[in-house]
Amino acid sequence: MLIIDCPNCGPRPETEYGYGGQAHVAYPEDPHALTDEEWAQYLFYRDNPKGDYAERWVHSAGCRKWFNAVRDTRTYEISAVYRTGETRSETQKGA
Amino acid sequence: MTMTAPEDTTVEVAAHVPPVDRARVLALRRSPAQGLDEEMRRGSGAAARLREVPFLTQVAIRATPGRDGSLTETLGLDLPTHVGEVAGAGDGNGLAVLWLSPDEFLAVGPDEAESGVSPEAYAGGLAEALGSERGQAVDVSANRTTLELSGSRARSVLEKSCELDLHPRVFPVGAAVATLLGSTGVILWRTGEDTWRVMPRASFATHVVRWLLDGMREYR
Amino acid sequence: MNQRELPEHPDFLWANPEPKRSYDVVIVGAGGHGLATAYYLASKHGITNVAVLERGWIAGGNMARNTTIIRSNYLWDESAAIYEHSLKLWENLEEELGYDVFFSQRGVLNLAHTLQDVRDSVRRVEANRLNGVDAEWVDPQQVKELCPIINVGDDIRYPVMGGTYQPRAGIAKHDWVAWGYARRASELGVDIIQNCEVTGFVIDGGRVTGVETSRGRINAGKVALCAAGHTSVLSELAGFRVPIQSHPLQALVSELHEIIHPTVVMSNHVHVYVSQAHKGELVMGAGIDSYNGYGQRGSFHVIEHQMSAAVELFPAFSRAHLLRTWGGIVDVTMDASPVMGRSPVDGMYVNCGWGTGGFKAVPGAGFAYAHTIATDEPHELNRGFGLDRFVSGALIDEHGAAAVAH
Amino acid sequence: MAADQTRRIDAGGAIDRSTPVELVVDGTTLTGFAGDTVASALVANGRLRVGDSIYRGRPRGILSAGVEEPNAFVLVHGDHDESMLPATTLELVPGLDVRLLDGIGVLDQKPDPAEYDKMHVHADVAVVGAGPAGLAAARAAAATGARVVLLEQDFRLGGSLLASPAEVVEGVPAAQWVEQVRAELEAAPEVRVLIRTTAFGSYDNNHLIAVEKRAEHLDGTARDGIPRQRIWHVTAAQVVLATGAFERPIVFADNDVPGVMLASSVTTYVRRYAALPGREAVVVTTNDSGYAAAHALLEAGASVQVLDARDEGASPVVASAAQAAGLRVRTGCAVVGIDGDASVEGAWVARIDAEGALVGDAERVVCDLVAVSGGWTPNVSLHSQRQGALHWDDDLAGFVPTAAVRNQHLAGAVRGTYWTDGCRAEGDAAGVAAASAAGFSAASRSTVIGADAVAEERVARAGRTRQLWVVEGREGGYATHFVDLQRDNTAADVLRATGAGMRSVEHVKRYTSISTGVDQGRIGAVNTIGLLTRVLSGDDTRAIPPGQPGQDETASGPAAGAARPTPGAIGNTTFRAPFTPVAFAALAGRSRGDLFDAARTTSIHPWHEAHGALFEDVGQWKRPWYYPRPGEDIDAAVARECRAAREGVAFMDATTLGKIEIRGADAGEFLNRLYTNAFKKLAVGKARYGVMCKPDGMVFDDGVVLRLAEDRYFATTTTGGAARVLEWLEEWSQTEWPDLDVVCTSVTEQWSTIAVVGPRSREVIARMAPDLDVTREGFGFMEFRETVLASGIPARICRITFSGELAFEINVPTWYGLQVWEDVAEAGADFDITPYGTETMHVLRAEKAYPIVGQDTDGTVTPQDLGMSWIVSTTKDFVGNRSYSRSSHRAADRKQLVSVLPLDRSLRLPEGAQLVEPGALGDYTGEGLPSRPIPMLGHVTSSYHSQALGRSFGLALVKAGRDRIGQTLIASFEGRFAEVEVADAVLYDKEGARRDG
Ligand SMILES: Cc1cc2nc3c(=O)[nH]c(=O)nc-3n(C[C@H](O)[C@H](O)[C@H](O)COP(=O)(O)OP(=O)(O)OC[C@H]3O[C@@H](n4cnc5c(N)ncnc54)[C@H](O)[C@@H]3O)c2cc1C
Ligand SMILES: NC(=O)c1ccc[n+]([C@@H]2O[C@H](COP(=O)([O-])OP(=O)(O)OC[C@H]3O[C@@H](n4cnc5c(N)ncnc54)[C@H](O)[C@@H]3O)[C@@H](O)[C@H]2O)c1
Ligand SMILES: Cc1cc2nc3c(=O)[nH]c(=O)nc-3n(C[C@H](O)[C@H](O)[C@H](O)COP(=O)(O)O)c2cc1C
Ligand SMILES: [Zn+2]
Repeated sequence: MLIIDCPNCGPRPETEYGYGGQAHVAYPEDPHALTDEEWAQYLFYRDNPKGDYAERWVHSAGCRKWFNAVRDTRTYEISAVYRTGETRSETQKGA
Repeated sequence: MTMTAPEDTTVEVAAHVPPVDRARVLALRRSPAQGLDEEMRRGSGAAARLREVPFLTQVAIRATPGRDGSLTETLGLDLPTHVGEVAGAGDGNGLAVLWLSPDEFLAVGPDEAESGVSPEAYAGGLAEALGSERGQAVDVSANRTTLELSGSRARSVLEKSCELDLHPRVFPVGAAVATLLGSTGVILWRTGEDTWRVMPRASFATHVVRWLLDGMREYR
Repeated sequence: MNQRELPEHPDFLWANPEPKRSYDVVIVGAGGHGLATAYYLASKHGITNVAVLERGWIAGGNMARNTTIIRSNYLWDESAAIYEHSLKLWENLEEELGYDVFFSQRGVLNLAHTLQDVRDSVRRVEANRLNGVDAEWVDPQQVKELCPIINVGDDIRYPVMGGTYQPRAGIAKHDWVAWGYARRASELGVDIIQNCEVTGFVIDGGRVTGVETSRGRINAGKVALCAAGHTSVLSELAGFRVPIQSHPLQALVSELHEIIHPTVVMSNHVHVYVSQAHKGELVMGAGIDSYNGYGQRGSFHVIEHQMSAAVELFPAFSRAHLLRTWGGIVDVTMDASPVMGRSPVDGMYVNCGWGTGGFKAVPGAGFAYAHTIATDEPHELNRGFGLDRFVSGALIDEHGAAAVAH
Repeated sequence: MAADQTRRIDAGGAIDRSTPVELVVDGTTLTGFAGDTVASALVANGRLRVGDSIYRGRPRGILSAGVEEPNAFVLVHGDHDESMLPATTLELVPGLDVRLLDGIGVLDQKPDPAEYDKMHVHADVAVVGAGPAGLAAARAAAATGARVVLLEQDFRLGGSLLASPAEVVEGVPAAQWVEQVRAELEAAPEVRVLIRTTAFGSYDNNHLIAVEKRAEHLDGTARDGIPRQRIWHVTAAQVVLATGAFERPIVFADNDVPGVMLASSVTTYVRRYAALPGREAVVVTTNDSGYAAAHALLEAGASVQVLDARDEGASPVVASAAQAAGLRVRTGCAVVGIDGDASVEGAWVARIDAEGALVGDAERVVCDLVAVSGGWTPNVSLHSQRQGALHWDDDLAGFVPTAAVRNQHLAGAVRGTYWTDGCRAEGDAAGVAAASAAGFSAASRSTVIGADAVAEERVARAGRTRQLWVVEGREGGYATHFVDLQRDNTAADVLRATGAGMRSVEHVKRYTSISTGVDQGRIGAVNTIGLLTRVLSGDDTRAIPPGQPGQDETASGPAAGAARPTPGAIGNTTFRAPFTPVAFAALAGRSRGDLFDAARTTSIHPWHEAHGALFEDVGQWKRPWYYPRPGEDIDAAVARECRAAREGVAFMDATTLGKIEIRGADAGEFLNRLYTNAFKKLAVGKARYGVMCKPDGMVFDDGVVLRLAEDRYFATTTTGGAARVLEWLEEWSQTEWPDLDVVCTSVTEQWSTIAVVGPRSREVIARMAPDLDVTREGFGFMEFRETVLASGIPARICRITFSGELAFEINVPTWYGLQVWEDVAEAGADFDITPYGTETMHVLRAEKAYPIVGQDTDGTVTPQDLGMSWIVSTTKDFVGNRSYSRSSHRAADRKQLVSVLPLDRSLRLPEGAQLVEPGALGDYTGEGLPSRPIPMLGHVTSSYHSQALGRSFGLALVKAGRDRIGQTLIASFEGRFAEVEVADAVLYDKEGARRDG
């Protein structure tokens, strides 16, 4: 059970959240300007690192806000949470 | 604190129906847990009691604090600013505004039958007060119902399926949060030392009542 | 074999040689897929100068962790073809490997609990039959006959409305399948190198020529990835991406009980996957955790949910005991279908994305992958599973329609 | 009274001699006392033998007195039989009726009447284990005012102290000390002491999961409302693990004969339960702890001799105590074999060399009990579940935690501290440290010894353990040298595994099945690992794959050049939850039966129930499926309902549709981006149907959107899609387009929606809403009006149709839903208004080819595939649009939605039937399976009998379907084939003439 520190609501159990995969994958400015390969990258390809991963969560059962977290995919430890639109360093806690 | 009708609201509904008729109309409402009254009475005991507090006026507010037009003025309350905070009547006796997210709030006030203010009119007034600011005020009075769980073991009953820390150090009287009770989303509001409001959405009311009653049986 | 007999293993399984400097083919990952690929390279293509490099102990990844369900009743033609080919290989595997892998064709039941489940199930059954895959729609009474311990009553939240049944489907003993392949591969000259982690690739002019490992550099004519949940990490090292995400998937067992569960039952809606292994333990798959993870462990609420589902459908499991839980790292693609074929690097091949269901594919995937590696061309069986489908949009979407995992 | 308790010691023990308790074992009634376990009652009655071993059928005896028991499993008869419970942990309660098992359980097929529940609590400090270390830790933490939870699996506090009640702790006898601490804890307001509660799982963020036995000990049967067991979820800021250590046996020939027992368990039986396992005992030990058993036995009147495998014998204090007590001790000796089959009759004793091989001849010693101690294994399960590191300690001969996991503390025997005062002191220190880390400052007790100081003393105080992994037998071979008693695995099996090429301890586990039983290797794992160190040579070990991750460095490969690996290099197999087995039902908690999953109901549900509706599960909703009248089957009921809708008037509860209010200056722009069609220019007061796609272009949801005001829209979603769509809107607005002025609120349950459908619906609506102009001209299609019903209830009425008929939807706040429904029924009574359910809704919409997302689509279908190119804007971009230019979307053979008409007009195809070209079947008759795959063109997504058309029909997704209109295809189902004609998707009222009435 992950306990995730919602930037708005504080620590809550994982069951209150929805997972949104990799963070900072912006919707392309103009999808039509992309090649099929580039569009496929946007649609289907995400990083999948073993280690720190900046990912998106939504606090579905609480404030319903999306936010980002940096989590180590080996230890599952979360080293930072920050609001959508913020960059990681602004609110990063710990190391 | 009582809820007052926002002034200068011209809501069709209020205008349309004469007050005396309105009482007759209000009598036509059926609350989501109404059919479970008897079950709740039977399932209640000294240490844990459950009842429905039906028909509270509820308005869903989306607004950015500080940029809400005359919304707070109209409300007569400042919007709460952090998780758990309830502005106004933390004990539920009067108008209260619950924090749901940095830009989402729930105003809860008395039943129209008590206040004389129709929820539609009230929500309409708030929407108007918001003006052109980003946000929303929507009547959601029927969207959720309010269950009141009280008694010395009320907290234990909740702890059976609520994963939050309900210790008074962490969850004081007058605090409210949106969370899960089992797998059902609810707003949980501590209105007294041993009194809690559990607000599920209307379609979940039967389930939540049965779920709570099941958890109460050992304290009967 | 009787529940109260201990298994007989061959006296010798595989050798533990020191790695050579160079191989024709280096396979990365000694799970079921890696070992089967090595075996088919050697046995079907005569390529025996092969090493299978394993960072830990062989078959210690998902191969050690899966609920061993084997079936071929997939919806789409491409899937049905490869899984059915695999099932046919399973049917001859014990003979081929000379190893009793406890392949038990006890049938697999996929239950339906809603009208939409019923539609999807019938659709799959009809598609399966035309694809030559044995499949039947069974009504609740027949469900009860196939598995008397299922609660088919109306008094549950999601009553059983019927199910699909594949009689030839079943289970096998996971470890022994891997060891059976390892043993034959080892006999045919394949080097199985454990405790040897691939940490990089030697790429020369767009072509792979070797791998860096925790036991030194090993040159290779061709490199075939078979690293399941770790594939992204490796492909990243080789400079390309694969469209997979690695998630924890958990499973659990009870202690041993006298046999009461004759088949395999899967219910996507209520969320139970259960069989009773030959020793007598109930083997169950739990849900996949939503987040990415390489921890070989998942969240406990997933197990709790699994338990309530199990007790709901199988009242007799009420006081079976959870004995052990564990997690694997499954490699999930967007369309719940695998990726197999050439990679963007010459001489390098990928086989991944089997997600929650690649155990059953071990023989078939090994067979097709060996062909792909040996001939540098996809086999008919894996032609549709290349990376190009993500560009063209011709996905083989197995969750939308079939809605069953494992 | 205790006449039959032949082995009950006259005095002492933590049993209540005034409360005899009967116990039925395999049909025979025995007597024990309150305070006994089933096992101690058996011992007190002179019965050590339990069920036979699982595979080899060898007689087995009680080996231990705790959760590590590998042999003594029972089935407890009751309301619901429960199997595989260790007799050693089963508290003796009145009415217990047990059957001894042979290592395998039997599942009861009756329903389990007992109840189970869960509790979630938070603590500043959670302490696991209530031995001297745990009690001291809890006491120290409690004194700071911290919220403390103490979890102890036993039904008594005290841990190992229960077996040494006279030992002095803080100046008082242990039993008294435990009482004092208990009283202190109970008096503290923020402390919760849970006995009979096993912490079985340790998860991230200090989330402990425990199971409490709550009711079964009361009188065996469950009381109404009192859960039999409870799962505790404890989230703690700090955790103290004080879980003690397990003793392990010694591997010698026939070491499984009943009467061979762990030495510390012998002590426990004698001192805690006043039960004497044997009168003539041999104690064989590799460490000091065996001596305690010898003293206990001696004091209880048994004859004892001690075989100390160490040449040097015990540490001085222990040795002199032995001498003082007159114990016979032989050093450098061990038991090398047992005489007797079903019980120990004698032990073969010999000198052994450094390898554990016999030196000289063995001597037969008559005895009925062999107490064994092969050393101790810290109980690190919970520590290891959190990937806590371990290292091999050569002196203690055990895997010992290297450092506690973050926010955790270790105290006592779990750290390899094997003397009481050290344990107590460590506990004290850990309690203080934990509380202060949780923010509670504490004045520590005067007696606290620094934990580091304790560490240094560890070996000095408890003595050295000899690493004796296997004792050679008098004959060659290891076929009866049991390593894992439960799995019936011997040293010979381990050797076979290494002989087969196995090098990893994980492979040895899986080849042999050692450590996979209920005790999870508590008895056998370390001896197996030790044995591997004996048999693997330096050559072999280069290939040793690592054992448990998180172990010390040496675990990932043996030191170069070492002739033999150390146990640390081989490592442990992985520790996993649960620590001890937990009943499935306990984990299910209250999520069973009706409470398994919430059933969502509309405000009108009571009416549906009262009117005989059958329900369909749609997501969590219960929706009326159809309303059969007496004697009607589904077909007859649906035909009647359809007729009413097409010819008269019918009504349906459409409350379950998702509803979202959307507001903002950019609301129109926002919707434009998410729906395939445009909403910006929709006029206020009007409604428009819309489709949403995922970025891959596949249909995701659909619904009607109303424009309430310039800046307000009201969107409806599918029943199953409500939550998904709201999250989708939020996701895009929050993460991609935060600059758009738009917000959304779910109002799904604010509104009850009643669809009134059919040519006579206008008349019903006119009666319902007298203020409303319902004329064709006055209230156009796809418009809506706010009004007040005759009842005075405010309503929003839309003219929308999902059937093609003239239809209205009345929306009222849900608390009026039932009233308005009843009013509609009354208003329509003259027209024989008929309620209809989802089945009829499906037929009506299918006749018009309105697709159902999820039924006619499956995540691979685009709006174009559905024949709805008209809804895909070409003038604005939207999510999904980019995907349509990919090659697979331009393919000529994409599947398209068409209708299929069976040539046999009465044949209703099963939904899911596949479609093939005529001639594709070859010689396949439907019997068995085709010899090669038959290419499929598509499948039937929806299929009904149309009352209106007087025939059956279906919708189907067919490759190049629209080009095939007019063609005949073959539908394949249930081994049968039927010809169908492909037709335009819309079959009924193509011109749309009926929608305006
Ligand atoms: C809980 C669970 C239940 C499942 N149930 C089923 C089921 O019922 N039926 C079914 O068909 N499938 C099931 N699966 C899926 C199935 O187990 C996998 O799809 C399949 O095992 C994957 O192929 P593999 O055996 O080759 O993978 P693995 O066994 O995971 O093999 C990959 C190997 O690569 C090694 N490796 C990784 N990185 C490196 C490196 N850098 N260098 C060297 N070696 C490396 C790993 O150590 C590992 O041994 C289940 C999976 C899980 C986790
Ligand atoms: N060599 C020796 O002589 C030797 C060896 C080991 C221990 N000992 C003695 O044993 C005592 C050890 O004290 P201690 O406090 O460390 O341990 P302990 O054995 O006294 O207490 C541990 C307690 O933890 C409980 N426990 C273990 N796992 C649990 C779980 N998961 N959930 C709930 N409860 C759990 C046990 O039931 C037990 O009561 C000392 O008195 C020491 O002298 C001596
Ligand atoms: C089909 C199957 C059956 C299993 N049966 C048992 C069992 O009876 N007892 C047991 O302790 N573990 C059993 N396991 C689990 C393994 O002990 C182990 O947890 C699993 O291989 C994952 O490895 P790990 O836990 O060491 O990471 C079984 C695993 C599988 C896949
Ligand atoms: Zn939040």
